[in-house]
Amino acid sequence: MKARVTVTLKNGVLDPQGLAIAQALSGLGFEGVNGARQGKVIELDLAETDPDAARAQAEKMADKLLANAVIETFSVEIEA
Amino acid sequence: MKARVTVTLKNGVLDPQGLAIAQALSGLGFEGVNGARQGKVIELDLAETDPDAARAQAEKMADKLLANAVIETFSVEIEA
Amino acid sequence: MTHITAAARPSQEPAVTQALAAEHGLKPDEYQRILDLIGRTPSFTELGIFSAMWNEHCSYKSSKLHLKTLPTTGPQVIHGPGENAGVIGIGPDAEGNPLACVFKMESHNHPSFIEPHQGAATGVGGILRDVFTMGARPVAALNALSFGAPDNPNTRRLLAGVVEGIGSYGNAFGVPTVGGELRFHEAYDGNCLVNAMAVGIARADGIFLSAASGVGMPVVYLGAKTGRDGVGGATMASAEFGEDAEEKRPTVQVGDPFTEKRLLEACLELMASGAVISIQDMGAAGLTCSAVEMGDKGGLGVALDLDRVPCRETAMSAYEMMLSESQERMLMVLRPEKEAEAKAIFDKWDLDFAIVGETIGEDRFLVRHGGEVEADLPLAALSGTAPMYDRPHVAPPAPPPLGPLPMSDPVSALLALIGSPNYGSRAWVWQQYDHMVMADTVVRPGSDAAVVRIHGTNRALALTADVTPRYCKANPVEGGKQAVAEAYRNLSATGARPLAITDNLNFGNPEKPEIMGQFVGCIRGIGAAASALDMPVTGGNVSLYNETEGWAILPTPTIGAVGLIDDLTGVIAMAPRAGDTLVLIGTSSGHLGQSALLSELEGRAEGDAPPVDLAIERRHGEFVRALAGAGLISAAHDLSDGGLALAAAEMALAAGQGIAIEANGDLAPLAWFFGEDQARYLVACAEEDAQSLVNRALEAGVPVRRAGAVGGDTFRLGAFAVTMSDLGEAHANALPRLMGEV
Amino acid sequence: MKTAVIVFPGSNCDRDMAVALGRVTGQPATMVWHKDTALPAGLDMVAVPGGFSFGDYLRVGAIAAQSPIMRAVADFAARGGQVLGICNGWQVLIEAGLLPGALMRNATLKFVCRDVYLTPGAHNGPHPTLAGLPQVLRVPVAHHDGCFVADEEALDRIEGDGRVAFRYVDADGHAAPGANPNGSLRDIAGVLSENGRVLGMMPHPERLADDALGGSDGRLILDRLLIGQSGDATAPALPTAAATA
Ligand SMILES: Nc1ncnc2c1ncn2[C@@H]1O[C@H](COP(=O)(O)OP(=O)(O)O)[C@@H](O)[C@H]1O
Ligand SMILES: [Mg+2]
Repeated sequence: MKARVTVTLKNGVLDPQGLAIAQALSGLGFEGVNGARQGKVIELDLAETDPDAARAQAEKMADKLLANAVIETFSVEIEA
Repeated sequence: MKARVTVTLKNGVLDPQGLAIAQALSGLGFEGVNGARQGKVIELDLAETDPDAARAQAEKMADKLLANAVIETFSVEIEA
Repeated sequence: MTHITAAARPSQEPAVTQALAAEHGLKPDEYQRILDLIGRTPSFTELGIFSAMWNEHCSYKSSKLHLKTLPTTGPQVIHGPGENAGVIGIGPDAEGNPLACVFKMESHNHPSFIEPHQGAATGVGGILRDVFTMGARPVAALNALSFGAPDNPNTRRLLAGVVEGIGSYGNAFGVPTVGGELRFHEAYDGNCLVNAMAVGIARADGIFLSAASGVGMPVVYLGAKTGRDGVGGATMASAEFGEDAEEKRPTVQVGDPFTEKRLLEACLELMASGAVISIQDMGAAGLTCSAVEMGDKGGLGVALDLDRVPCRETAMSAYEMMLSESQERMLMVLRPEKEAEAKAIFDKWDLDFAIVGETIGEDRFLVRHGGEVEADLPLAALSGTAPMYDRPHVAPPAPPPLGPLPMSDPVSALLALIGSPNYGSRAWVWQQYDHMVMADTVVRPGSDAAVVRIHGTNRALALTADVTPRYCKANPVEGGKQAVAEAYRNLSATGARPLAITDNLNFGNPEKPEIMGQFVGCIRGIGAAASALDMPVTGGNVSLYNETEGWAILPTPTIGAVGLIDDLTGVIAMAPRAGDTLVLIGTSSGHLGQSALLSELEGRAEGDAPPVDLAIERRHGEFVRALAGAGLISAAHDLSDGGLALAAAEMALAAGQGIAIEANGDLAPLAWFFGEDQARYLVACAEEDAQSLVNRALEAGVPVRRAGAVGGDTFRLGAFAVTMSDLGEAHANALPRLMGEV
Repeated sequence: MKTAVIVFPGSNCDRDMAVALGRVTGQPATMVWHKDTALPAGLDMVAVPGGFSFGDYLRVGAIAAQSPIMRAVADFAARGGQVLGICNGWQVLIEAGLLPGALMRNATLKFVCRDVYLTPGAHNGPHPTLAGLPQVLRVPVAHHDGCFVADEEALDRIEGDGRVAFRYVDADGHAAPGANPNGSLRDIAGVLSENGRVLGMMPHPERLADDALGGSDGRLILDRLLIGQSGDATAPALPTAAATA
């Protein structure tokens, strides 16, 4: 079972990479980019076959390691 | 309009971060982690209000800057 | 011999034909050579093995004949070319044990052009492995970079990616990147050059080689798992780029410095345990080249069982495993009684450790996979009968004659030069490299040679990388000499005794007689200089076919050099003190042919390259070292691109002090300030020592002349002046401006 | 004086730190492997060195912070033991919850290796742990993720408690554009725990602790932390309060 954990910076946390991306996009001539934020996504290949159990497992992993609660939030999706 | 570009490594391209994450999860006592791959997600805040146009714009940005076509692929989602 | 039958081949593998051989880069006569050698049609895997072993990158078929002419011996040389890296003696450690310096330079040009970050990163990884495979801990890295014209649309992206990639790998691995070169020229528009050099230190009695010994010894696979990375990469490195380069793109290799760092520590522990008979890193055409080399050097055969190779991907074929260029892997022949101990070390570092074969008594390379024999070839012949060519070569045409001098005053010319991407400060580059990790960096980048202390001693290595491709194009022999001579000068200017060099020969398509002529000429020059200056060539690398649609790079034989400083108190930096007198060592004729002045200001490549008199180079180098040893000079800098003006400006900037250089009534101002006559140094001494310096020069038969003085906040060339802050700004902003940061 | 240096896979300033500590204390530092569960007894300081523990993968310091040894380091800190985290070591201590805030990618997005100038302390003078140091110290940085961030409230608290260990300044000791190499908020280069016993900083004192390398301001910092603690009357007494963020 695949779980996808998306980790993004909390609002208000400085995101130099996002700023640079927005700037670079404007520099390339793309108009109307009000902002950009960069986060990460971790795709887990889990042995667990029950979707709910897999989700619970992935959430635990995110809590413990994949995201830093001080600056980040996360969400989990389970793929069939 | 918000667009979310998810950039992941192409299949077969070595993902050292993913390997280290999978190992670390096992080390923390999580069982049944067959593998992990790490990618990035870029959330764009676009002035464009038409979903199709926003998608087209985000795809162009991904093509041009956000993803490295040699080793990465991307997908775009538009959020309401 | 087990014969391979067509029926045994998995059905999806293509039939082996001459056309398929051609797709593997094998010429018709080369394919015929294979048929003659084994007396049958090779299997697909065997064809892959031949293509890997016989391509330019592994076989040196176009270059071998000429490389053989280089001087490679000397009392300092412990291992010359032929091993993973050269090895020279550098005196004892604190306990009196003899130490050795292990060093080499290698190119990763094509991969860096395709994916600059990963290409450069894996180039660094590869050369570091070459050094630690031999039992040395890497202590320094350098890199010589060439990119297209500053305004070429690819240049910024390539520069940014390459520098980031080099930094990402070296910084995480934990080796200080202390020096290198960076140039821009339109000839590199379609082919950038990324030459990476690594320098390590080992106990001289603890060097590990690749030659296997003993029959029935386990062959062990170490490090990262095998994926389909770069399958066909070695073949690509030897093919000219063309319109279809896009389609030829193989899977790009991604570097993993974290694994490499663990591999380093695990290998050094393993070597200390006494478990290693021989060891070889897996570089281009990984498993194939490393296994063949270990067997060949040991006069043994090798049998591999691919079922035991740790794989990262599923359903990998024998062909893919044999040609994979996955990084961070090693092959080792193990003392069988040490297996448990060896495995424990690799377990500790969470790295793969698998016995994948054994040495055999017959001359045979036997590869099994899934119960089938996938390859069964005579091992020694794989490298022993590789083709070797004496390619036709002609001396390249002479450059156009030197035209009139530019219309410019010397200070405006200097500002144009020092504010250009080619001659501005390189700090933008080396600040992205950790150049201080290991806490032994005595002279940081930005000077002549970098100086790295030999850990735990009061001695140091001096390191530099140099070449002037403009000269090599105009006059390959003099250009080849000059590259070595400039390296010699950079070392001497820090007070170091030059010891040896590694060369990285980057050229265009050797099948063209003019290109081959450049190659042959440069090698002649390098050989002559290496002999005359006692800097034997201990190893190197050849990169040919750096050409895109007929547009070849400038001939670029990068010379990496190592020198020794016997006492740290004798290190000479580039920054003089206020009040010092500047003395110019060497003769100035105002040679402006192929000068930086002409090429940078007006894009003119006119006139002959400056001639190099090797006896004079040696005499002047020895003189500067003697001055340093006698404590007579406070600073020294060699003169190269941009001549006296640029050298003086760099010294002024290093010191944060103004300098006034006197005019010379015998030469036109631009010729005096910007001429590039060789064998020259600018040294600084206290005013009261100037006379004794001149007396020593007279005795040594070295021409010297007072050139100027240090102090104040103005930089002067004769009657023309600029403030130090304007000079500093032009210098500092050159690369940031190119990158759009200021 | 007994010191220990933690070694993670990917640490690469562990030897440099051990050499510098050895020079200060006259005794070799003990190297402690990350899979160990206990520290040697009787330590005066534990150093978490710079480098790229676990390749900096996932998030700098995150994987190392979960290593078995970090539990022992946290216990040691809770007993008032002195802990020094340099560069990646600071990142690890933050991820382990021993110091506040977060270290993000440099504002330039580029790795930066160069000398910087530091001044000890917040506006109201140095923290007692760092008292007696010169007003301006020259120490190198080498990092990709050294931009210190925390929310305004946390920053105010850290400053108000006098827990800013060092600030980036120019050679004359003043805040200046270009002095801060990474965009750290309020030019913060290092932070102390509440009890002043856990110090995290981006610059590498162990790299300029030797005149042969062109400077020894780093040595002053290590001297102050180690020797100042027993010999110097101005040093804080060993507190018993837990060293928490
Ligand atoms: N790619 C690079 N990486 C690291 N250091 C570099 C690089 N390019 C140039 N440098 C450093 O910048 C300084 C000036 O380089 P260069 O102009 O080539 O010197 P020189 O003319 O004395 O050989 C040297 O210290 C050199 O090592
Ligand atoms: Mg030079």
